[in-house]
Amino acid sequence: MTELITSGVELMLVGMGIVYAFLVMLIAAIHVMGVLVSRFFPEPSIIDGLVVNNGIDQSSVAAISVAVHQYRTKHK
Amino acid sequence: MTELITSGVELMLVGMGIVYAFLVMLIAAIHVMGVLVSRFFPEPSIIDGLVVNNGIDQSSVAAISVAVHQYRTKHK
Amino acid sequence: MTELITSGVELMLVGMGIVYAFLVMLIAAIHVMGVLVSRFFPEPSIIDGLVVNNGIDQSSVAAISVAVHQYRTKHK
Amino acid sequence: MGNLNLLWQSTGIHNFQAGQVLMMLVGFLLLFLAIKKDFEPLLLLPIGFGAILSNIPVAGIAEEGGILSYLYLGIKTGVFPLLIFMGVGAMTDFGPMLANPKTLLLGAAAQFGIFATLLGALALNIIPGLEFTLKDAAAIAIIGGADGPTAIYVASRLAPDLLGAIAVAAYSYMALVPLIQPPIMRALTTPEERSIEMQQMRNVSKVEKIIFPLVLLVLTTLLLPSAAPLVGMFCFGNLMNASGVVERLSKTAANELINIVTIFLGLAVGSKLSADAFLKLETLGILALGAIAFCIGTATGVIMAKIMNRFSSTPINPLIGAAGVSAVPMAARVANKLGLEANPHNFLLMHAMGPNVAGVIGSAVAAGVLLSLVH
Amino acid sequence: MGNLNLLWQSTGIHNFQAGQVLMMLVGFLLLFLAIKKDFEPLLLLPIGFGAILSNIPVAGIAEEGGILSYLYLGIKTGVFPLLIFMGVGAMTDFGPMLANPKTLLLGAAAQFGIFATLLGALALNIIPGLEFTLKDAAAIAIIGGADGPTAIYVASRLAPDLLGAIAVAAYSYMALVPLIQPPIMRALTTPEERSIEMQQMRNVSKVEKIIFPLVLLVLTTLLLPSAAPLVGMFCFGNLMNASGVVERLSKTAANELINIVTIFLGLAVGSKLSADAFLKLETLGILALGAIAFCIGTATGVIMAKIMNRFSSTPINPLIGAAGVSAVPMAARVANKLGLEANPHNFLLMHAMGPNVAGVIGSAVAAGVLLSLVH
Amino acid sequence: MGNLNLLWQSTGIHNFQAGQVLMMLVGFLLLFLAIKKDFEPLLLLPIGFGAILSNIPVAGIAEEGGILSYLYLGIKTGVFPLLIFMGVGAMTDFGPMLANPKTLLLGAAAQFGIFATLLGALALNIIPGLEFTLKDAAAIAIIGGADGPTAIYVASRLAPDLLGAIAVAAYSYMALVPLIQPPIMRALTTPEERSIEMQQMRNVSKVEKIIFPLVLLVLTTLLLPSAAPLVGMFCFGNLMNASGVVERLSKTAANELINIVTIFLGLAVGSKLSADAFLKLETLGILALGAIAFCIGTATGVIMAKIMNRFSSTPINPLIGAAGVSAVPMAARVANKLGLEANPHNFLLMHAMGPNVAGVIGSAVAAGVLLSLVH
Ligand code: NA
Ligand code: NA
Ligand code: NA
Repeated sequence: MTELITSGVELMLVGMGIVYAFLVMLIAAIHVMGVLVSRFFPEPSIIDGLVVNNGIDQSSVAAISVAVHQYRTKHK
Repeated sequence: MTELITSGVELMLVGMGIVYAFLVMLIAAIHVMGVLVSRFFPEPSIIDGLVVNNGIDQSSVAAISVAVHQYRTKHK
Repeated sequence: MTELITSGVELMLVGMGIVYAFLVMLIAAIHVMGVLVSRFFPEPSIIDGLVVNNGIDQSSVAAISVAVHQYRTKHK
Repeated sequence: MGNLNLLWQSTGIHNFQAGQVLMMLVGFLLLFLAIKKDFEPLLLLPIGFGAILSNIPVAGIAEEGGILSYLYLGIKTGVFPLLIFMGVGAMTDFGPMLANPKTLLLGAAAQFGIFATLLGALALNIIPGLEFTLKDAAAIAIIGGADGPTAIYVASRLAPDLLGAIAVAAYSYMALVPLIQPPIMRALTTPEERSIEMQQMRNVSKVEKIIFPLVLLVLTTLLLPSAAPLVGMFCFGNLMNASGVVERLSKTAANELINIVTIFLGLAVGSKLSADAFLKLETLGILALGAIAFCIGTATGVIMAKIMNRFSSTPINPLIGAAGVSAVPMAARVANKLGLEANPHNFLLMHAMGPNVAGVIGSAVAAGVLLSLVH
Repeated sequence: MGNLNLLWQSTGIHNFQAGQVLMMLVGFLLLFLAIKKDFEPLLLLPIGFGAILSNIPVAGIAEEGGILSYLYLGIKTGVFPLLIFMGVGAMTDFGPMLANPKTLLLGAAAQFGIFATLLGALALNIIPGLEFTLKDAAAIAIIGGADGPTAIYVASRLAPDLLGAIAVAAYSYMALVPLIQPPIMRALTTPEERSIEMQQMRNVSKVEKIIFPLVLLVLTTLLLPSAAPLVGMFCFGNLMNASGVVERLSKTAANELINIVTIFLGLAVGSKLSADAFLKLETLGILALGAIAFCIGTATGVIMAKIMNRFSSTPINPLIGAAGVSAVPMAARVANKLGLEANPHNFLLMHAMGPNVAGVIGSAVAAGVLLSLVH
Repeated sequence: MGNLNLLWQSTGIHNFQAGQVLMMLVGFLLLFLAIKKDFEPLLLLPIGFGAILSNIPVAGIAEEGGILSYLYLGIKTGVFPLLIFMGVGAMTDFGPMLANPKTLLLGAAAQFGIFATLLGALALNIIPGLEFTLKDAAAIAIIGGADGPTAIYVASRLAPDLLGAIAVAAYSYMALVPLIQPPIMRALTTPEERSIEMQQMRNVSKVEKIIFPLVLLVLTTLLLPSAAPLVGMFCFGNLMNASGVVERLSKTAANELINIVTIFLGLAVGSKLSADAFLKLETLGILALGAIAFCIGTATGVIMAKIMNRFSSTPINPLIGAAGVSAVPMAARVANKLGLEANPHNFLLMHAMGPNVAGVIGSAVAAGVLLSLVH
C-alpha cells in the first residue's frame, strides 16, 4: 500500500515534470518556428484579401451563385 | 540470368500482344454495341432536353440558385 | 414429414399469437404513453411555431421552399 | 509458346462451366430489372453485379481471399443488415402510426403471410427432390415480411445456403408490389369500401416520438429478446433522428453509412448466387413461396381492416390494410393510388404509412419468434 | 404447448437479472441526460443505448457473436479513438494558441488534475473493498484530461474492465463543465482579475499552422514516443486541414468518418456497461475521483494564470486558465461567459481557445507518460 | 529516479536508429512535395505522414497491434485498392472513348512502358547487389501503367516488400507528368502535327454508356479473368454512375467512401516505408525504372498515333497519344496545353480523355497478364 502510494507520488512528480518540460519546449519551438517562418515566408499584405469582396455588386453575386450552383451540380 | 531475360522478353511479347488483342476486340465490341444500340434504342431527339428550362425566366433562376446555395452552405 | 407439418402448424399458431399479442400490448403501451405525455409534457401551442416565420413574406418562403424542394429531390 | 498456352488455360472461355454462365445471365437479368424496370435498384443492382463477379471463372472473387469473401463477413456476423436497419430507423417517422395505433393490428395481420408460407414450404416437401428443413422453411417464410434487412438477417442465421435466393426473392417481390397487390385488393373490397375517407390524424408531439422507440425496445426486451438485435438497432436509429440532439449522427446513419453498407451488402449477397446454391429446384420453390407470401399478407391485411370496421366507429379504409406487409413506402403508395381511383378526394398515403411501419415492427417480431423457436 | 413454454423461457421477464435491470436504468438515465439535458449527446446517446442493448437478457448483443462484440474490436485495437482524434485534429484551429504560446503553460498546469487524481485513486484503496492497481489508477486519472478519445484510448490499454465507467464519467463531467467550473473560478479570482481585458491577438500565418503539427509530432517523437499514436493521428488530421491541399479528405475525416466512428464507439463503450463491471464500489470511486479531477484541473489552471501574471508584463485573465482542462469548446465558453459577467466588454473566447487546445496536447502528453511508465 | 531513467530509455532520442531518421526525412520530403509542390497530395500527404508515423521509435505504430498494422490489412486483402478503383469507376465518363473507339489503340500502345520496364528491371540484375525476381520486376513494371490503385494492387500481390517504393514512385511520377511528358512529346512531333485539329465528337447515348461497362466486363471474363477483380470493381462503379438509378450509392462511392479508403490506404502504404524496405539499392532502381516507364509509355503512345495517321483518313493529333499512359486527367491536360501552344484554336482535352481512360483499361489488362503469368 505505502509502496503503491510512493510510486504514485513519484509518478505525479515525474509526470507533471514531463508535461511542463514538454510544453515549455513546445513554446520554445513555436517561437523558433515563428522567427524562421517570418524570415523565410514573409506574410503577404492582408489588403490583398480585403479587396476580394469589394468591387462586386449584388447582381454579380447572384450570377456567380448561379454559376457555382451549376458547377457543383455537374461536378458533384 | 539469361533465362530470366528470356522469360522477360517472352512476357513482353505475349503481354503486349494480349493488351493489343484485348483492346482491338474491345473496339470491335464497341462498334457492334453502337450498331445494336442505335437499332434497338434509337436516341430521342435532343430538342426534348432543351425545352425543360424554358418556362422559367432568368431572374427566378438566380433567386432559386441563391436560395439553394444558402441552403447548401448551411446544411453541408 | 407429418411431424414437420405438425411443428409448422404449431409454429404458425404460436407465431401469429405472439405477433398479435405483442402488437396489442404495443397499442396499449402507446395509449398509456399518450396519456402520460399529455399530462407531463403538455404540448406548447402550435401558434409558437407559426410566429417563427413571420418576418419573411409568404412569396419568398414559397420560392425558397420550391428551390429547396427541387434541390432535395435532385440530390437525394 | 508456353506462356500463350498458359494464358489460354487461364481464359474464361477455357474454364467456363455451364452453371457459371447461367448464373451470370441471372446477374444480367437482375441488372436489367434494376436499371430498365427500376426494380429496387439500390439492392438489385449490387446483387446482380455481385452475382456476375462471383461467377467469373478462375478469378475467385467470391472465394476465400477474394474481395467478396471479405465483404460477406459483414453478413455472416449480422453486422450489415443490422446497420441498414439502424439507417432505416433513422429514416422512419412513427408519427402516422402513433396518431392511429389501431393500425398496428393491420401490421400484425399481414404477417400471416410469413407463417402461412412457412407451412407451405414444409408442405412442398412432398415434391420429390425438395427437402426444406424447419430452418429452411422459416428463412423462406420471412420473405413474406417484405422487409429486406430482416429477411437477410434471418436467412444468414438460419439458412445461409438459401441466402442468395431469399434476398433476390424478397427484393424482387418488393419491387413488384405495385403489380402484385392491386388485383388482390380490388378482389377483396367493394368500390364503396375503397371510397371510405378517413378522419384527419391528430398531431403527434415530439416527446411521443422520442419515447416511442424506447417503449418498443422495452416491450421487446420483456417479451421477445430474440428480436432485440433487429428491433434495437432500428429503435436506436429512430431515437437518434427523433431526439434531434445528434443530427450529424442520424444524418450520417441515414445517408453515407447506409449507402456504404448497402453497396457492400448487395455485392456480398450476390456472392451467394453461385450455380451450386441457386440452380436448384429449391430456388423455384422459394420464388413461388415468396409470391404466395406477399399475396397472403396483402389479403389478410385487407381482411383485418374489414373486420375492424365491423367493431369500430371510426371507419378504416380497408385498402390501407394491404400496406401492413411493410414494403415501405411502395405498399402505402399503392393503397393511396387505389383510394384515389375510387374517390378523387381520398388521400390515403399518410393513413397507410401507419400500417406500413407497423408491418416493419410486425415482421421483426415474427423474425424474433422464428429465431427463438427454430433451432 | 411445448413451443409456448419454450417461448416463455426465452422471454426477458423470465430471464432478467437484477443487475441487468439496474444497468438498463443507467442506460435510460444516460439517454435522459443526453436528450433532455443536452449532456454531450453525441457520445452519451450511443453509450446509453449501447448500455441498454448489452443488458437485454438472452439476446447476447454484447456477447461473442453479437454486433456490439464486433464493434468493440474497434476499441480493443485502439483504432476508433485514434480515428476520432484524427477527426478532432481536422476540426482544430491552433491559431489562437500559436498567437499566444504562453497559454500552453495553462494547458500544462491543468493536467495536475490527472496526477492528483492518480494519487487519490491509490489513496482510496484504504477503503475496504476497493483495490485499484496502478494501472487502474492511471486509467481513472486520465478522466482529468477532460478529453474523451484520450480517456478511452488509455483505459482500453490499461484497464479495459473500467472502460465503461471511465468513459461515462469523462463525458458526463465534460457536459457538466458549465456547472462544475464557475464556482471554482469565482472562488479563486477577484472581480478585478476577472475583468482583465487581454490584448488583441496577432495574426497567425497559414505557413505556421501547417508547420506546427509537424513540430509537435517531432517533439513527441524525440521526447515521448509513447504519446505518438494519439498525438500523431491528431497532427495528421490537423495537417490535412491546415495544408488545404486535401480538402476532400479533411472534410470527410471531420464529418462522415468521425460520425460513423462515433456511432460505433459509443455503442461499443456502452457494451462495457454490464452489471458485473459497473455495479461495483469502484464505479462510485471513479465517479467521485473524476469530479475531483475536473475541480483540481480547473483550479490549477486558474492559479497558474495568476502566477504568470506576477512575472509577465502582458496581462492574462486568470479565467482562461480554467480552459486548460480542454473539454473543447465548453471550457472556453465558460471562461468567456464569466469574463462578460465581470466586464461587458471583455470577450475572452478566442483567448481561451489557446489554453483549451493546449489542454488537448497536455492530456495527450500526460497519457503518453502514463502509458510508458505504468505496466 | 527509476522513473526518470525509465522515461529516458523510452525517449525517441535514446532509441532512434539512423534508418528511421532518414525515413522520417523521406516522409517530410513527401509532405513537402504534396503540400508545397501540389504533387498528388491526396495520396502523397497520407503516405508521407504514414512514413513518419511508422518510423517513430518505440511507439510501434506500424508494428503488430499498432493502428497502421490494422489499416494495412485493407491492402493485404486487396480490398482498399479495389474500393478505390470502384470509386474511380464511378467518376469516369467513358463518353469520349466511346465516341472515338480507335483511341483505345493509343491506350494499348502506351502500355509498352510497362513491359519495357519489366525487361529493364531484369536487365538491372547485372548490377551487383540488385536481385529482382520476375515477380519483383512485374510489380515494378506496373508503375508504367500510371495508375495508382492498379500499381498498389499488383504490388500487394506480387511483391509486398517493394510496395512502399512502388507506390511512392507511381504517384510521384503521375504528379510529374506535366514535367516528364512535354519534352518527349515535342521531340517526337512536328509543329504541324501538333496543330492538327480533330473532328468534333459524336454524341454518345446513355444506353451505350450503360452497356459499355458490361461489355468490358464480359470481354475480361472471357479472355483474361485474372484482371476481373480490378476491371470488375471499376465497371461496377461505372455502371452505378452511368445507369443513374442508384445515384445515392454512386455518389457515396465517388466521395465519402473513396475519401475514407484513400486516407486509410495512404497511411497504410506509408507504413511500408520502413528503413529496411526502402533504404536499399533496389529503391533507386525502382525510381529510375519508373521514370523510364513513363517516358517509354509516352513515346509509344505518340508514335502509335503517328502510325495510325498513316492508315486513317480522319486525322489524329499525335499529342493525344501521350495521354494513353492514363495518369487521369493530368496527361490529357498536358496534351491539351501543348495543342493550344501550337494552335490557339486546338482544344484537345476531350479528345485526349479517350486515350486517357483507355490507358486505365490498358493497364488493368496488363496487370491481369502479369498476375496470371508471373508466379
Ligand atoms: Na413486414
Ligand atoms: Na486535457
Ligand atoms: Na495506364
